[in-house]
Amino acid sequence: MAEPLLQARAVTVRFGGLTAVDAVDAQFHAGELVGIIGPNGAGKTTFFNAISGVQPPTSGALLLGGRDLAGQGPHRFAALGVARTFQTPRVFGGLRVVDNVDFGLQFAGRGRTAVPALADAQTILALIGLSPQADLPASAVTPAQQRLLEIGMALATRPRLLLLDEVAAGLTEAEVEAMARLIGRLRGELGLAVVWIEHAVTTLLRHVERVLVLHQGRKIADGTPAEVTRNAEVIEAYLGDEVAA
Amino acid sequence: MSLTAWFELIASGLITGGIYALVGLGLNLQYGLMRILNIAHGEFLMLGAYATWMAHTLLGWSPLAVLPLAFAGLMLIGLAVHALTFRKLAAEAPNVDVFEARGLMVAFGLMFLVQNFASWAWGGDLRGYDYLTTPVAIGGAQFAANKLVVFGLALVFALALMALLRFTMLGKGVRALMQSPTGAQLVGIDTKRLHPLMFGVGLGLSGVAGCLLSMAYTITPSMGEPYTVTALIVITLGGFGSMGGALAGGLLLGVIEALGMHFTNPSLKSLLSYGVFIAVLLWKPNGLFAKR
Amino acid sequence: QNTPVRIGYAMARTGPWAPGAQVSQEPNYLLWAEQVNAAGGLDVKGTKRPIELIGVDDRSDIETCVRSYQKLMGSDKVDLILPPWGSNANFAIAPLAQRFGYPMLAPTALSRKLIDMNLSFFFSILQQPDRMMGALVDMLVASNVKTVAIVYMDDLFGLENFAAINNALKKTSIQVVERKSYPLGVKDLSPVLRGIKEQNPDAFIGITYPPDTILASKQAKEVGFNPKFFYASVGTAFQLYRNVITAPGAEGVLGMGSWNSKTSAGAKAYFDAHTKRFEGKEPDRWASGHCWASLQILQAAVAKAGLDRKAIREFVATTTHKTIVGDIQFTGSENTATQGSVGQWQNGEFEVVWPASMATAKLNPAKPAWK
Amino acid sequence: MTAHLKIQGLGAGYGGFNVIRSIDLEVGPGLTVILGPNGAGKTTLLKALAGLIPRTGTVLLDDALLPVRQSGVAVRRGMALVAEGRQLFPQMTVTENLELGGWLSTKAQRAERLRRAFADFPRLAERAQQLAGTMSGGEQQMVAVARAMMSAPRLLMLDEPSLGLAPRMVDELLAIARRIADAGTTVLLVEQNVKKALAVADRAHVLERGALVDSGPAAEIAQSDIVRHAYLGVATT
Amino acid sequence: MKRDWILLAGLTLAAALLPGIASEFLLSLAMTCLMYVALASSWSLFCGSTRYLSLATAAFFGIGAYTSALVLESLPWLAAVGLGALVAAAIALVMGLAVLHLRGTYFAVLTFGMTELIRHAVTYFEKQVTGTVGRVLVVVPEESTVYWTVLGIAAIAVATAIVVRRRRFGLALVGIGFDEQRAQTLGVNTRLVKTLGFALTAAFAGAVGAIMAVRWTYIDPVTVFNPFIGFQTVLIALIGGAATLWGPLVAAVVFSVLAETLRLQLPQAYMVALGLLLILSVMYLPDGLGSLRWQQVRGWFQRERLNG
Ligand SMILES: Nc1ncnc2c1ncn2[C@@H]1O[C@H](COP(=O)(O)OP(=O)(O)OP(=O)(O)O)[C@@H](O)[C@H]1O
Ligand SMILES: Nc1ncnc2c1ncn2[C@@H]1O[C@H](COP(=O)(O)OP(=O)(O)OP(=O)(O)O)[C@@H](O)[C@H]1O
Ligand SMILES: CC(C)C[C@H](N)C(=O)O
Ligand SMILES: [Mg+2]
Ligand SMILES: [Mg+2]
Repeated sequence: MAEPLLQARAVTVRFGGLTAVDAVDAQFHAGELVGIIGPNGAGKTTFFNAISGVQPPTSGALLLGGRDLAGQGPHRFAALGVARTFQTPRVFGGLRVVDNVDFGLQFAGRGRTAVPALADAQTILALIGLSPQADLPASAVTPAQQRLLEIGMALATRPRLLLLDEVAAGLTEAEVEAMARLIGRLRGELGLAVVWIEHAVTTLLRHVERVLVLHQGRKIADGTPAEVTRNAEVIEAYLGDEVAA
Repeated sequence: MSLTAWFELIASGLITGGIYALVGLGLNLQYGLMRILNIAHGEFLMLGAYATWMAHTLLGWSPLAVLPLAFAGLMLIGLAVHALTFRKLAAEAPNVDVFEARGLMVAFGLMFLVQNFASWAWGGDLRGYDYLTTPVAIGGAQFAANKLVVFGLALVFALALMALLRFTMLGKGVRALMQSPTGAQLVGIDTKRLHPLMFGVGLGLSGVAGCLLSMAYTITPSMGEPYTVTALIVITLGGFGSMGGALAGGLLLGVIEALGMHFTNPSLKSLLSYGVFIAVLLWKPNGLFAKR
Repeated sequence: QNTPVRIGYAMARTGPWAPGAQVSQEPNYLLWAEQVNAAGGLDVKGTKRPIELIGVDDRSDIETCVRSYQKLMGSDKVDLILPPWGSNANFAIAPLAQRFGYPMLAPTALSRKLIDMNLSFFFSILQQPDRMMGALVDMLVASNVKTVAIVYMDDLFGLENFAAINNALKKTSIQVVERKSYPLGVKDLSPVLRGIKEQNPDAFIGITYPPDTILASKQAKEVGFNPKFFYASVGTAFQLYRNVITAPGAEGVLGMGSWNSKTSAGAKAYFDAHTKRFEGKEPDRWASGHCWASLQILQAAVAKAGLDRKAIREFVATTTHKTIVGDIQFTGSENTATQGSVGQWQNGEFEVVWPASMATAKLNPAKPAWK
Repeated sequence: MTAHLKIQGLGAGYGGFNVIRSIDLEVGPGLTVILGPNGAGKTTLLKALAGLIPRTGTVLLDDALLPVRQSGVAVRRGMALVAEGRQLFPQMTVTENLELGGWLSTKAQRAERLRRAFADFPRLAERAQQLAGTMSGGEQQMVAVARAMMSAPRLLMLDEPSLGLAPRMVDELLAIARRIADAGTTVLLVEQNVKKALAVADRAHVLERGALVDSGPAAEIAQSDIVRHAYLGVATT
Repeated sequence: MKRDWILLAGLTLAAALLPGIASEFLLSLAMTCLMYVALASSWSLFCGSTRYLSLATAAFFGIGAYTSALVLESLPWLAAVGLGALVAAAIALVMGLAVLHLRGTYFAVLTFGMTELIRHAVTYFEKQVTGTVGRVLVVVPEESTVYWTVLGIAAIAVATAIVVRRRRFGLALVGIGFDEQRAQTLGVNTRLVKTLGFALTAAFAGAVGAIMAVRWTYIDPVTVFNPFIGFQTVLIALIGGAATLWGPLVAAVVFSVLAETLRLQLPQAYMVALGLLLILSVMYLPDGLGSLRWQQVRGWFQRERLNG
């Protein structure tokens, strides 16, 4: 198997006495679409924070292109092709939607050759379907649209690994489905590796090739959706009767 | 050094520290809780001081009798100032940072206003009076009676304020209001009353501080700035919005300064206090006594 | 004939310099102009012309002060200027006045460095540190003082006086038991005073400004420190001192002072006029008198030389002036005629007690306990 | 205890532009759910009712008029809203957030309800002293819901309370909402989790482009064409 | 962009013509304006976009002043000014590394504290080592030289602001102001950008301090580290609109001229007037003079016409 894009080794994040991420090992390969699920407070977001440099891990290693980046700032991760969205949108409210996307292009995105689909801010907005809102201030669009914009900003850094944190929250089931298709396209057309956290399990499991399940900070499963849905511990901790059907 | 000397030194540090804490009380409400960086804090304190000086020298009143009047008077001024300025700012600022910046400008304006008023009303001269300066002996050491009174009342006010904030929801309400105005509305906080009230009490407390300080120090229209700075240092040391912290921070600063002045050189005093201040901010930005 | 003589100045009416400026300086300017005008105007080489004072607030800010004088001398082209308050401002204005050729008789600038700049249009009326400290040391020696403790503040005034007193003490057998400096704006001197009290010196010498003079006095009382000689430099000569410390409390306290209403008939007239004009506000017993003297000198100069500023300068520089504080004569920029002196509170009046030639009362060589 | 809400000709929006227009709606005891696509105006409706934004038309709570833009009055009259975006106090602890939810209540009531909230959401009890802003997304949602319940409202409005909650938590939350409704509080729920919401609701309304397009008992609406196609969409196939 | 350059060139030219026609006093007033143009524009350049409220301007000003006082006798004028800028920037670099991780309130208070610390440290050092606190500046350049230099620095400050705004550097500063961590995740090395920005601001304050010191003949820590220099800079920048390019410049001129006019015309009440104007401007022009648009002015005007 080829060298993974990013490899997390025994990544641990502690807040005082609380271990939010507990010795998690994971690797993500180019072109993969991986889902992460787990109960509230399982450590999913914190794990994203760790592997994007936002929250330096208490211990463990983060190998990116052969180097251990643990403890380095987010801009280093961005420079090396890791892009992310935030669960609670953190767009630049005072800038126009299009300028938000442009921001990413100007920094991490600048150093990398552009695939045509990520050529400029307008193209990216077209890709995520926000062109009509391009000139509005980002604070004036709905939360759902801000989540889309988060994706646009992440794409603007022209990443190799895209981390999506509950981008489909608050969407109707039909809309979640559309989002899943968009994500599929990003992966397919742009060749990105995508890691996707979402509580809409039914849809998620239908689209990803592999799922990690976190529970109380630990990784309790890592496998194909079929494997995971049969895993008793996962059913017990998270799924309940959700995908029994 | 003898035991008495130690006692004397520490006690005098505590007394000065108590005064520092007293100076910080009002600003702690305004800035610590409400993010109004009232750079005119010292100026309002000066108003309290002048009021007391006038009442004492012209009418012969005891400064202690002026105390409640200083509080009430300044509080009324505070309510009026709030109604005229901060109410509009609070309603229109898109976020707290912007509110803070605009509030700072208004406070600058107030500073100009009050200073000018004072020099117009009382002239630029230094003023002062003699009240309760007789030394009182405690455990072999001597302290001026007025300083002890100031110290005692500083403790009383700090503790009363602590109790008020701890046993009522007022303090939490104001903090909540600053962190999320919408959230505050949602839980039914009467934002239109709580905000001015707290600001008014803050000014009232500067009036109290001014009243008490006029017993121990000379006053002029330009006396305000150093007190504003002291207040800022004290509340930062203790943690913004924490009354107990400010009290402890003030006392600590007083003692450090007293010891520092005794054992090194008084010239190093400012270097020392700013050094401590900066070290604390860098090491524990939430204040020395923050739980988190 | 009747065109007014325009005299401009900038003065601290607001800010930290105001307390000094509004006691020692600006009231005198106002009083003087009023008196002269009431007497028919300023005698300009025989013709009487009214004085028009153009005074602005310098906000205790040097840049504003500089700008104000540039306006007065450069744009408004006033006939004469009066100096601003304090050494710092005079440092900035003196070279400017030199360039524009305006004589400047500064009553509240006190620095050897300023004298050493050798500006021919600049005259400093107050006694310089070496004289004031020399007089103090002479007095201490004469009173058989063996030990002193010195406290001084960290600014030019403090350092120059500190240097001067050390110089003067070197020639004596007096022992210095403590030398401590403190920063401006201090709010607590009790740790220092307690330390000094332990050493029990015969004399305490504070090179202090008014707020600290009062602070040191109050705190000396507080800690029970009552040396035979308690000297605090600036502010002791103010009426304020008596108001705050009370007359019995002030008894015996020493400070910088060089005149009072007993000094001369002129001094008495001035004192009374001032007190009357400002509703009970007395001039201070040091710089105020010198300020008035500077105005007397200016007045005499204009009477003699008219508004020719070069001629005024010549007159000021070369004449021995009779003033309410005695004769004044300049060597370069320095007033070398007025001796250094020491004042002391006695029965509610700040008396000159040293040197004998200037004394208005006898020195009380043992300060009574604080009251 | 139960509240009755009567809305007539309600309009509301932002900056002069009306997002919702002349809505007539009655919300009675029990659990009522409002469905609708993104941007339909559901949030706008709830904000207007809670007095957070200006509105036109009349709103009667138990036959008494609710004033415009006076959220304080609404809360005092027994209304509580779990708002979009949660509106927590991020720098305050979970406990403090909850206590503030009971701003208008007595100390004893607050203590009692705090206990209940901690029982309903054990995770919050575990994290009582954590700053609300550092809680995970789902945990914050729990704080928001629990805070609204601290005022023991007679009318509880929930704007997408299941946002960011794990499936099991969604079930629990809806069960809690059902329980509250059964205990007598009128519950008005906006949900995107259509299937689950309809399963617990008594009545349902569908809001599209600012207007109500369908209303009826939840079970009926669940069978209606609009809902089956537009909201349950692919999921039903 | 082009308009900005033309405007700057025009203004500089106008200011350059002033010495020929203006009186001594006007020139002196112009100098004050230019001093605050430089201080406020450079302050806004960093603090306006990043929303780091720095109160350290007085520190850099003072450092510049002391530097020029120290070297003026041995170095040519411009070199002394440059050195003042350099030393201030160097100190800002160190200071920035220590404090720039703190935001908002803490940063403001901390920079103020550092200013005071530096002031007292300089005082103590001077007293212990050189035995004096103040310094007399004997070798001073011509008044006109001083004017040209402040003008130059002010123009460079505005030019820098124009350039930076158009560059990624400026965008990064803006991003930091909105959400620092978000900007990081989009690839901005915020620590570097902040430190450089802070040092850049400091360099201008240092240069201005170095220039102004010679007007005062005697400098001591109390005067050159006067916190009001910092306060006034912040005030002017905020009045003008710290996020705008021309706001601080306009405010520096308006404020200085207004304050001076009021001081001379209304000696008893100028601070009241100034205070009131300040409060009113915050309340009715909260985003600063720079946010004032022509339409708005026309709007007022038209409304007035309709009424009248
Ligand atoms: N700064 C912090 N301080 C203390 N605890 C924290 C902090 N940040 C996160 N936590 C805790 O760590 C745990 C993991 O949080 P995280 O946000 O990673 O959960 P999550 O899996 O993303 O949950 P959700 O699905 O609700 O978003 C939570 O219990 C949270 O409260
Ligand atoms: N603050 C605002 N300013 C301007 N327009 C707004 C604002 N908030 C919402 N809107 C607009 O109002 C419309 C309705 O928004 P609303 O939030 O009520 O929809 P919703 O039904 O709650 O959608 P969602 O399911 O996404 O939460 C949207 O088109 C939105 O763009
Ligand atoms: C009158 C003096 C005490 C003035 C003082 N020398 C000053 O520097 O400002
Ligand atoms: Mg999460
Ligand atoms: Mg909504």
